[in-house]
Amino acid sequence: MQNVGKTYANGTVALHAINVEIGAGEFVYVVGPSGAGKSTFIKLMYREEKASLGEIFINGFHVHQLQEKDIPFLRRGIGVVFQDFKLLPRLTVFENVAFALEVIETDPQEIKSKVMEVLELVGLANKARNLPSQLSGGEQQRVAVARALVNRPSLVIADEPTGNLDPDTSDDIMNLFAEINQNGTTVVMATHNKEIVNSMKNRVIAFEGGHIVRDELKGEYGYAY
Amino acid sequence: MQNVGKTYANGTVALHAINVEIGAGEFVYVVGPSGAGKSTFIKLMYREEKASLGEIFINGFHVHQLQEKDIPFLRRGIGVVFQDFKLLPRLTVFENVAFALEVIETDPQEIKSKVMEVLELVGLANKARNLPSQLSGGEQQRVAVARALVNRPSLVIADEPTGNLDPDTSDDIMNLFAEINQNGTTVVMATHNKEIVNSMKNRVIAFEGGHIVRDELKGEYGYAY
Amino acid sequence: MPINKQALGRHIREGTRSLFRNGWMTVASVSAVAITLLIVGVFLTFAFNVNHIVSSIENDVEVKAYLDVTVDRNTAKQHVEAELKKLDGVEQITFITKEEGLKNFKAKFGEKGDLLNSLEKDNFLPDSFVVKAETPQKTEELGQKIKTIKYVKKINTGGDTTKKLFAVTSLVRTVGLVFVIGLGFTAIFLISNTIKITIMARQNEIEIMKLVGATNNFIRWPFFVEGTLIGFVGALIPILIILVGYAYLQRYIQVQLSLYFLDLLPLYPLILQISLILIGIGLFIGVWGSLISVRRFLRI
Amino acid sequence: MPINKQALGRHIREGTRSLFRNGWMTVASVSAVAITLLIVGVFLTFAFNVNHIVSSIENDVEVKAYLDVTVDRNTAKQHVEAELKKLDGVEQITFITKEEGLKNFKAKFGEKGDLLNSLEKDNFLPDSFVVKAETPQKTEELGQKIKTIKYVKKINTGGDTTKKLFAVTSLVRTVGLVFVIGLGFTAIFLISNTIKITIMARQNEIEIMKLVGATNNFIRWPFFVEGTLIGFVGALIPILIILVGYAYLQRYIQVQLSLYFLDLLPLYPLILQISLILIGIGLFIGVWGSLISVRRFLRI
Ligand SMILES: Nc1ncnc2c1ncn2[C@@H]1O[C@H](COP(=O)(O)OP(=O)(O)OP(=O)(O)O)[C@@H](O)[C@H]1O
Ligand SMILES: Nc1ncnc2c1ncn2[C@@H]1O[C@H](COP(=O)(O)OP(=O)(O)OP(=O)(O)O)[C@@H](O)[C@H]1O
Ligand SMILES: [Mg+2]
Ligand SMILES: [Mg+2]
Repeated sequence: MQNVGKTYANGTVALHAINVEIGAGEFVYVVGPSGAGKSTFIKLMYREEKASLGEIFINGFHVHQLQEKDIPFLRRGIGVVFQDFKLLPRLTVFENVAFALEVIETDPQEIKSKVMEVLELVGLANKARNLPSQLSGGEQQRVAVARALVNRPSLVIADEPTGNLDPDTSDDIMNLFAEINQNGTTVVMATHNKEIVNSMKNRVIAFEGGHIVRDELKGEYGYAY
Repeated sequence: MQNVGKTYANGTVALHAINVEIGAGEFVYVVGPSGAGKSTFIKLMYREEKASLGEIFINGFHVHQLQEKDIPFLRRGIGVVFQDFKLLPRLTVFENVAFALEVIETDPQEIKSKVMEVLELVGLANKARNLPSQLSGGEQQRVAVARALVNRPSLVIADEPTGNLDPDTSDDIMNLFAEINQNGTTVVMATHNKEIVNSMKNRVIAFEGGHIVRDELKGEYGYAY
Repeated sequence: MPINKQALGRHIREGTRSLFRNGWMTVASVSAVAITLLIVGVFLTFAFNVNHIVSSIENDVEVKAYLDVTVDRNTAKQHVEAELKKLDGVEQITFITKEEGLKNFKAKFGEKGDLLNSLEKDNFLPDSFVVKAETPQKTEELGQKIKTIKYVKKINTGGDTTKKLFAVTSLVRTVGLVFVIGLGFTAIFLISNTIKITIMARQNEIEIMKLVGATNNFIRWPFFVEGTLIGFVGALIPILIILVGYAYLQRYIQVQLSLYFLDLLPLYPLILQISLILIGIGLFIGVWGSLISVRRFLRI
Repeated sequence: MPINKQALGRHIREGTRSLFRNGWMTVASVSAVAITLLIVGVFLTFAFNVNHIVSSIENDVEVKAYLDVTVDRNTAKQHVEAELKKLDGVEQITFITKEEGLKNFKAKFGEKGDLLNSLEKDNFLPDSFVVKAETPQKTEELGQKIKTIKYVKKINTGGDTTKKLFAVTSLVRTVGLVFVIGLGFTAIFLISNTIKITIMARQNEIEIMKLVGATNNFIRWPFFVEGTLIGFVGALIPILIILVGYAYLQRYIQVQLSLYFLDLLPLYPLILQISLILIGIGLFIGVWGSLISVRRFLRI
């Protein structure tokens, strides 16, 4: 899915020229120490940051040379769980999740049922009318997960989606990801959770200092990244 | 340190009447599933939220009946690592950490040396001039830790201080907490990290649905919280 | 900004809702718009009236043509009248006999006029025509033409006084216009500034929307609706204040102060003109201000 | 807000730095302050001048006392002059002989004055005194007193015309005052509104500062410094514009338009008064607006 990607932000080199290809339907863990470049790698994929060199192809989009006006259409095909959640503070939980559907002009009736369904899945149906500020950290994270999944994108990118969750809730969320992956969705997930990586064996791409130091098909979290 | 504490926010009951006493110099893990009331418990201690019933005593302050103008003085004695970091977006890393010292009118020379020292400890000395938005998630979290520790408070409260950190960095941070605890500082830490709780044995207080369901001196993370 | 009907409904709903959600931010921007437009409106009302009064003063300018006393009164009168009627740009011609002339003359002197009583026996004043030009500014020109008519011995167009008058009235008009235009621009600036700051505070939200896949239009529309409503409500408030205030002022000036000679414009067509201008400015800036400000954040 | 020196230095540094960090937010609020004060300043300049002109018109009002022509000229003159000097509130007394009177009279009629030539042989005008009151508004009262003096046959205070004049001038003054006060309030409102919104956008930061143990004063000080600077710079800009603009306007009116009779106030003391007022408003609102707005967020 990608060819040569690399970035470089206000002076600091976050990613050196890297080469990765992720096939449709894969489940990939992105691991590495703090500041290794995982989030940067992810941001390049949905074009929050523009690659400073190299070429990125996703879902048929030439991400690196995409025009301003076409970016929204790339993003609609990708469900993203942001590391800092990025919930709209003035909208309720329901509205936050619904927003991802409104953007693609879904029918209001359909929005309602789809949103409630996904909120049920992440266990927050009873908090649908709360504002993000009235939620615990873990609850906010689950809203972010719900929003990423609600329009059934063909690619889901999650940046540490279980960082604020207790092991049990984490397992539930991981099962959710495993399930959508089973149904054909590609999943790329940055994570620090050793247990998850080691118990649900999948492809592991390990970053360190902006380089890919390991890329195993049924990898472990590992020590020497 | 506390007696009967309980809160209750805009309708939802986050904590039922609970009783806890934490002695000076203790190291306490606060565990529990997402939304159990851990953060609420912590927010009561530094008075981000006001207890809706019960009495809280910390460092000689009657937290529950503290007057507006005395709140800053309670907070200065407590170092807090917020779950959502709460860094000042327009200040650099250095200035963010220095702020906790400026507030207590520390001498500028002293501020400089103290801040660089603590940034060294969390491994961010080379990012001192970055803005928070130019940091990775884990780096931001370490800045939050640095700010909580910089003025050597007698009580440190940390709300999931390792949620965005890889295991190695987590261990470094945990060792830091252990060290300051050794030097007499009380540490209260909400966490989901099973490994840490189980490897560094300390008192564990488990919450569930706003109740304390377990309180063991050398506890484990546990299954049935 | 092309759009389909269903989406339009959504945007109008969201824009309206946003007004309420922003609570006091909305209050702040609506009141900034309202108070700025109030200044503009009050000043416009004032300027319209000043213009009206100035015009009526200018309208008092006329050419006095004194006829030759040595010629037969009727011959002179008929000839001059016929000639005057041939001229272009004449609005009104009035004949004043020397008897009427003396009466006016005395009236002008007020109480001192009595001193002129002795003149009655021996009225040395000539008959005269008073000619009003269609446009006051043409008076001087007209006067020169009238001067050449036979039997007209002398003309008086006010001369220097008239020149001064027009200098003053044109100064008043220029100052008024400068003020109105200046105020208009500051209003536009202030309002769009306020809207900009308000949207500024929501920069974060706009960024998130973009990251979730919203197109620029999708983000813009609710702001557009919001801006329109802010501009509209912000214009309505000063219109109401001016409506009530002007009606009251008119009564006060004429009834309480008995300044009947201060001829204010009637409420009706005036308030309509002012309303149109204010709503125009309000809507324009509300819409334009919000679109401009949003655009700044859409480049992400 | 008690404070020690070292902390004060820190706050001034932070406040100033914050101005630059906020970049265009600072530009937005400074320019809002500047443009609002520009309106106030321009209007004040205008109002001061109108007041000046109105006063000089009022000053033209005087009492004319005509002496009895049947009495010996010198006796009458000396008696009346002595009596006039005894009166309170008299500013100036001028004697006008009947010859001068006729000359003035003819001058007033301009070209038509020639028609009065016949009067020269038989000057029926009386001698007169022109008396100016210290305060124009007292003219009427003074006139009544003068009327009772022996040998004064008739007085003329302008009567109705004067009354009308004073009605108009007092209306002009009232309108001006209402405008000035109204503008002052709207300026205060607009500026504090802008500052409020600006700080509003930093609500989050204030909350974080509080959570890290900052006292209210500690948070307030940099905002106070920032507000002061915004108010000050925001006042300087319109002062400069008015200074240059007024000097230019004065030249333009007097040199280009040759309107020498339009007696504008001299630049020097005027600009000083206006500067003081604008800086006063600017500082007051900058400081007050920022303190008020911060206070709103300090209750956490
Ligand atoms: N906007 C930015 N400007 C400058 N440098 C940045 C920016 N964002 C990230 N960086 C730097 O790029 C490097 C990689 O950051 P990235 O967010 O990709 O790390 P990460 O692997 O996600 O770390 P974590 O596990 O802590 O989230 C870090 O050193 C960070 O400081
Ligand atoms: N400001 C608020 N208003 C209303 N309800 C709130 C508010 N803050 C938290 N809650 C609710 O109180 C409950 C406890 O929240 P709390 O933040 O204490 O959970 P937590 O144990 O920290 O969870 P997590 O592990 O996910 O951070 C949750 O159900 C949450 O939705
Ligand atoms: Mg990251
Ligand atoms: Mg929490």
